[in-house]
Amino acid sequence: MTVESTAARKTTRRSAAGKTGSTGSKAAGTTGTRRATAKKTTGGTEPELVQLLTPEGKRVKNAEYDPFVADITDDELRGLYRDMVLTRRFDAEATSLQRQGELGLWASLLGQEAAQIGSGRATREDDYVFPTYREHGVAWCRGVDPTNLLGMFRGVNNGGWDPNGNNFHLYTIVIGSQTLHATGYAMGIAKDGADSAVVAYFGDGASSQGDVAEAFTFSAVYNAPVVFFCQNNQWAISEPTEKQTRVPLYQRAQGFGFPGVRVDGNDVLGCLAVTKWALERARRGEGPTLVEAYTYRMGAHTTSDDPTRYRHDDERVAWEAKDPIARLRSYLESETDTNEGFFAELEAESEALGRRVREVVRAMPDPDHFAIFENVYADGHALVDEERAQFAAYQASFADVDVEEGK
Amino acid sequence: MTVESTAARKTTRRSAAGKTGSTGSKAAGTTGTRRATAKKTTGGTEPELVQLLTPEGKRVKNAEYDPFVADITDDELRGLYRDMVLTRRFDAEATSLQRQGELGLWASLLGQEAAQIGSGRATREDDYVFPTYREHGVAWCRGVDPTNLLGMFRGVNNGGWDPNGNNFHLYTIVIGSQTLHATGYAMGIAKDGADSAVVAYFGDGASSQGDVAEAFTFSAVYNAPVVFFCQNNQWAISEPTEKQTRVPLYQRAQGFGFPGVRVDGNDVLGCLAVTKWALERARRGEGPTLVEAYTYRMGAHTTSDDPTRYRHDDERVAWEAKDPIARLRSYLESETDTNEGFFAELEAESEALGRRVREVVRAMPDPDHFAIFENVYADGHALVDEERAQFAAYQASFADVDVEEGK
Amino acid sequence: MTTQTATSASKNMALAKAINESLRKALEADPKVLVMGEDVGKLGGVFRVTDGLQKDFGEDRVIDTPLAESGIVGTAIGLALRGYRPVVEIQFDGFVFPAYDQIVTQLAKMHARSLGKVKLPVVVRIPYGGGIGAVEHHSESPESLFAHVAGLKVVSPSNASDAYWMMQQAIQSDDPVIFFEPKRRYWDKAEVNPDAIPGPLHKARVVREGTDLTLAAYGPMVKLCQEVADAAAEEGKSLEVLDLRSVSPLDFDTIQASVERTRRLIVVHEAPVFFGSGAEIAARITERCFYHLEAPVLRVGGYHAPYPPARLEEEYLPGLDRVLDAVDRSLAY
Amino acid sequence: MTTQTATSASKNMALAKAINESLRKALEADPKVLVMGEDVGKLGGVFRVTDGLQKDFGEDRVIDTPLAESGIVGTAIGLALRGYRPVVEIQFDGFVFPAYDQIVTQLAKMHARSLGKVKLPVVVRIPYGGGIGAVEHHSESPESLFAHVAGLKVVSPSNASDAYWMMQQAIQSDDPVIFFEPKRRYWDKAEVNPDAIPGPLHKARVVREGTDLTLAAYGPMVKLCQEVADAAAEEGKSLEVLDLRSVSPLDFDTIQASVERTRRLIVVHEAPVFFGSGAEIAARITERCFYHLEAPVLRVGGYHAPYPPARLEEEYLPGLDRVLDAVDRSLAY
Ligand SMILES: Cc1ncc(C[n+]2csc(CCOP(=O)(O)OP(=O)(O)O)c2C)c(N)n1
Ligand SMILES: Cc1ncc(C[n+]2csc(CCOP(=O)(O)OP(=O)(O)O)c2C)c(N)n1
Ligand SMILES: [Mg+2]
Ligand SMILES: [Mg+2]
Repeated sequence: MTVESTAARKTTRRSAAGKTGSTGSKAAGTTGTRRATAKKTTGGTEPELVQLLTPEGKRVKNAEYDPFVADITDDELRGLYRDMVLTRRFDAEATSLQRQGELGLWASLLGQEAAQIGSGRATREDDYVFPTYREHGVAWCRGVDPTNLLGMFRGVNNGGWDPNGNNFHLYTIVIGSQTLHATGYAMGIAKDGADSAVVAYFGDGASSQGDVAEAFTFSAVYNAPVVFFCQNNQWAISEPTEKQTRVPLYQRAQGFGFPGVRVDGNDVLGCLAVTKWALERARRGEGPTLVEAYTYRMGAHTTSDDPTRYRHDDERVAWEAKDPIARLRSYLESETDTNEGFFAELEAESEALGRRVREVVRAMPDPDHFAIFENVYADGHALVDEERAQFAAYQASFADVDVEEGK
Repeated sequence: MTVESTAARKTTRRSAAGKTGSTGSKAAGTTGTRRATAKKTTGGTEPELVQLLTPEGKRVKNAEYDPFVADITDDELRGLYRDMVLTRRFDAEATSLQRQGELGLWASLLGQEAAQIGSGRATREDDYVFPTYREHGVAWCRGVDPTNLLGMFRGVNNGGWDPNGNNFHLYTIVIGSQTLHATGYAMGIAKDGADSAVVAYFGDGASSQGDVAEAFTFSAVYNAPVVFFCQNNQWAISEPTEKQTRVPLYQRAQGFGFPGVRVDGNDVLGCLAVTKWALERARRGEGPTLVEAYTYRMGAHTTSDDPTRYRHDDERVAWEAKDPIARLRSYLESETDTNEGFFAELEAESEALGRRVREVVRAMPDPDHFAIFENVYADGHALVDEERAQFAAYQASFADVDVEEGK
Repeated sequence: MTTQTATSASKNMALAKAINESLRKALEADPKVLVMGEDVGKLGGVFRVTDGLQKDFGEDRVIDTPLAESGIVGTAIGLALRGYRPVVEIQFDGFVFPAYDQIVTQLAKMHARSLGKVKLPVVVRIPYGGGIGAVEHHSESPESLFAHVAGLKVVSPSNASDAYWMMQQAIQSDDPVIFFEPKRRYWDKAEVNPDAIPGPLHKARVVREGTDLTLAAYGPMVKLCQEVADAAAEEGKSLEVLDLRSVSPLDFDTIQASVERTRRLIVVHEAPVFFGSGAEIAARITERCFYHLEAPVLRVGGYHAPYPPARLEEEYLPGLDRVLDAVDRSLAY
Repeated sequence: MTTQTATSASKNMALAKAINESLRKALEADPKVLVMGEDVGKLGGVFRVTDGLQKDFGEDRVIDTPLAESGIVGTAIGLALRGYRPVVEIQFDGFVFPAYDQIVTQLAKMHARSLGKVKLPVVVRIPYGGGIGAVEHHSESPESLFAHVAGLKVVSPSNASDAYWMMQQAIQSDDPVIFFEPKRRYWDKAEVNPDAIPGPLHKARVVREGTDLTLAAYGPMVKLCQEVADAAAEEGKSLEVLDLRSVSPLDFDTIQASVERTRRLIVVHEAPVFFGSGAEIAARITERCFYHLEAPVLRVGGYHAPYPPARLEEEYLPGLDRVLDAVDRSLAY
């Protein structure tokens, strides 16, 4: 399986938009051949894809990005593997907790582990991350306790962790909005003279939002140290990426004056290298970068979704062959002295994680009723106080009744 | 004066953003050399500029765009000249009417006549135009009576013409919004199977609005027959274009999957040719195009603005040498048999237009008070009826008093 | 709000299905009608309201759009200028705000701006309200934010029959209509008679007659008010229930007529009380019925707080007990 | 609303200048304070409210932004997350809507969403209201659209001294504040004493005491109400005038106290009456003062119509005669 294999499916599907004949027309010129010299395997109009590890687990050389993973140790590779396995396990546990009624909803990251672990592990502690609602793997890398992610899906809160605890912002559901917050945060870093950087996650669907374009504009104009990390998982609920763009998304950046790169989003090493490269640019004061991680949403959009209504299963099957975890395992098994013990231990750790998640979720108490009125304002608000008091009196009236009725 | 002369000033000023070092970096690659083969005069990082008529009035050859003005007659050239002169005259008249208190505000197009007349004359009767608030020259080309443009600036209405009368939409003040209306209209044209096209005007400042990016996305995805015509007049009130982008604006299009071209916005022939090219692409079903007309706002943003607070006069002086009208006059005088009589007649016509505008404006009645309640809804609304009735009763109460007091 | 003629065409269907049928009828009747939005095509919308429409009317008329609400409404305006009648879907209440500028600044004002030359027959469908245990942004009731804006009409059906007919009328209207669909009633069934003659779109309906107090509501709260009236009846209190159906315009005449009889009014909505519909109704009805009211107009609605996480929504939303409590307070005057 | 201590520091200045001075003071006092917006730098804003600030504090703190309001507010949120206190300017009322989503969905809710972990001390300055003969979108009064949204505070000063102090307090507030500046009063002068001790930000002020009726207003309408009171006094009517100063929260206690004395209330604002502040005030004050009111609370404000062209604004806006007419109507009860 070659490089094309990861992108091949798209070429066919994109032909629908291609019927217009204008993409790659004379006037659109060199679009898509921006870094044509770097890779010969991607021919003609096929957009270039950075890939360091093939679906078969073969390491391919890449002059540009190899330096960013040059001194990675086997232990670190096993660490990435562990991250992906545990993230997937956590995700599966959450999905089944939803089925059991413990969660109201779950947005699975199945298939996107490499994009998230690769980019997440590229960040430094002082960097700041702005996720969408699906970055469970990035949260893991940032050290956010996975059970904290479940509160909002269980319906006990709208965001259950301190963003400043791990420099990992709350999940943002309204798509695209967080790219502006990330840009502003990065502007602040630059003002502070720090060399930290920011990663803003968003999806292929979100790329159409005006806010994302404005984030590109602001970050370019202020040269903000932000990496825009787009997980193109091919789908925005039921809409394929052709409904958002007729050229590869990474090319969007160029017209705003900063570079864009497409990386194999199922290649954890590639994602790590490209994100490191982009973060180092940011730290050096070279401004924003767009990384498009080309990956696939293996499962439903959320547990409320039924993908059989809009996509063929053979697509998913084809992508299974490019599984991010399987390919790193092949590599570990063939190129390192990782022994069975490692995998067995990890399996046990995985089981334990699943157990812990189940237990914590089931024990998660419902919030106190008065939480409705908490934190609406930092400095208080007379009306909130008034309504809280009325609510208390109203609640108390039932207590009275209960007492009267001898309950 | 060569091609560079029109763009030279920018190179220096843009260096502020250039300090970041990332524009044109290795990764950003071929940005700016998209059509490097077409013109050799623009060297290195200098963005390419289509120009058919130099500031000195010399006709330069351009293999790509000459065909679109190949059969233009001397009479037609004189027509373009006349359009520009009358538009400028109308504009000057409006400015002085504002000073005299007849208008509350005026947004002058001084300096942008070529961009507007060139693009405006490229449109066909069945095309549809969506202007900003400054497209007085385009309105002229579309056959809108110039005095109708003045109503909103006088404060007697918020839009004083029937958009469908000349396929010229109302002025849109909220910047960028109209690009989406234009895109939707163009989608409708495509649905109807017509071969008309749409031109959406916007400014360099407006290019930062999310709506413009969304218009690019929708038009590309639906392959809508729309030409985005950006008059980059270097300023958005007090902000130079560097506050909106760090690369030339025409390059924005590429990342959305359609071509962008920069044309000398003070060259009416260039603007005509490039817009015709773009419109023909649209008619052929090849989708959207972005045209950046590189021009200059010679006057204040509006009559409320004082540009001396934020820009040096030498900039304006430098641009005066590239005046769109002067260069066509040079050409007419040296390359055609346009005689003095033509210019003299035009001067008289110009005077007459000025007179008519003055007279019409001064005679423009204030709207009836009840106009407040008119056209709020097409099908009526109970509350509007109720408020209208109350208003009538209230007005009538004064009439009563007047009568009582014997007035 | 229909005049039921006894035909066999009458069908029992869920509210969501009624809207689906209504859209289908409109698409059939007028080739200019379009349906646009995120996931409205192949998926048929996240609530299946547009189920099967793309299959039957094609991608040219039932359009999956890019994920950009401002773009959806902005291009719908352009399509309307070209003579189309777009019905756009905003996937959830909380996602309408990226389109807010296009709605209040362009959609609402273009008719007036053009001195009546331009008409924008655009319907913006918004599934709204809570009670379905959803995550943030999926349970809001922003109708006030549209009703305050002149140029828009704002309606919300409470049952399948109204949903069917009001959608027909909204699409036929030459004004922009913000059509709030009570998502937690999507699955509630009622008789829909496609041969009926519907009453006016903006007229309120007396759902249940009563003598002691009037409950006024729209959308999802109408059913609750009926339940309240049932419960109150058991205690010997006779409550009148009004389904307002339209938030802009509000049918003050019908409310006034009712209050002149019952002398007491409670307005119930999910939206926060502060600056909510209840405020406008209370202010105007108090002015109109100053000498009739035996008690101040009371309001039961959301608190001045962001819509809470799902496990708290029952406390946040008006429920049977909270409305009954207000009834007691009103009757105590 | 200040406790004037007699110092020589007191200066007579225009409202716009007072805000300028206040911003200057905040920039001096706290290096985390930023000023952002379109044309706020070299130009000093289209109303010169930020005049000279960029020159003195540099481009890093007084920032000319790209022309994208959602971007301005969105990046201000990010800056606030980083510890900055941005004061952003929206150039005119009608241009706030592209930022509406970021304001109501993010700025307003992030504190609650984070269970109090995140604070967003962002001030959004909006020159608002009519009366200056401007073109469309430059004369609107959208305060209701923000007051309905929990998580935001909404204030509007009526005079230079309040403008100075309320801006200080808004910047110091850890909550987002929508700061509506009455643009037609920008040039009105008053004494500003930078040594005074300001009262609370959200407290209303009795501008003028009276016994027959209360006029409640904020921002540009306070001056009008004072003129109305003058005119009424000549006819022997004693009107009390309240400057509400804050629209969210509303200081109902002060209004109630006044109405319990005068027994009559008229609310005046430029914004359309329908779903306007007057509705909320009328509803709540009627509830609080049901047995005190001799007349229904009346409202004088804009009509349910887009803000009209300049030559009609005098008819559209509440003016002396229209308020006096309402006074007569109220007293006639
Ligand atoms: C502004 C807005 N509109 C609509 C939605 C509803 N919605 C939630 S996720 C989603 C699809 C997003 O697709 P994409 O950006 O590709 O991210 P993915 O879900 O694939 O990770 C939509 C339409 C939303 N959350 N926000
Ligand atoms: C959404 C919005 N924000 C702010 C303004 C105020 N404003 C009017 S024109 C203008 C500058 C626009 O610059 P540009 O797009 O370059 O057009 P130009 O005026 O130069 O023709 C601004 C900021 C507006 N009209 N709309
Ligand atoms: Mg996706
Ligand atoms: Mg400009």
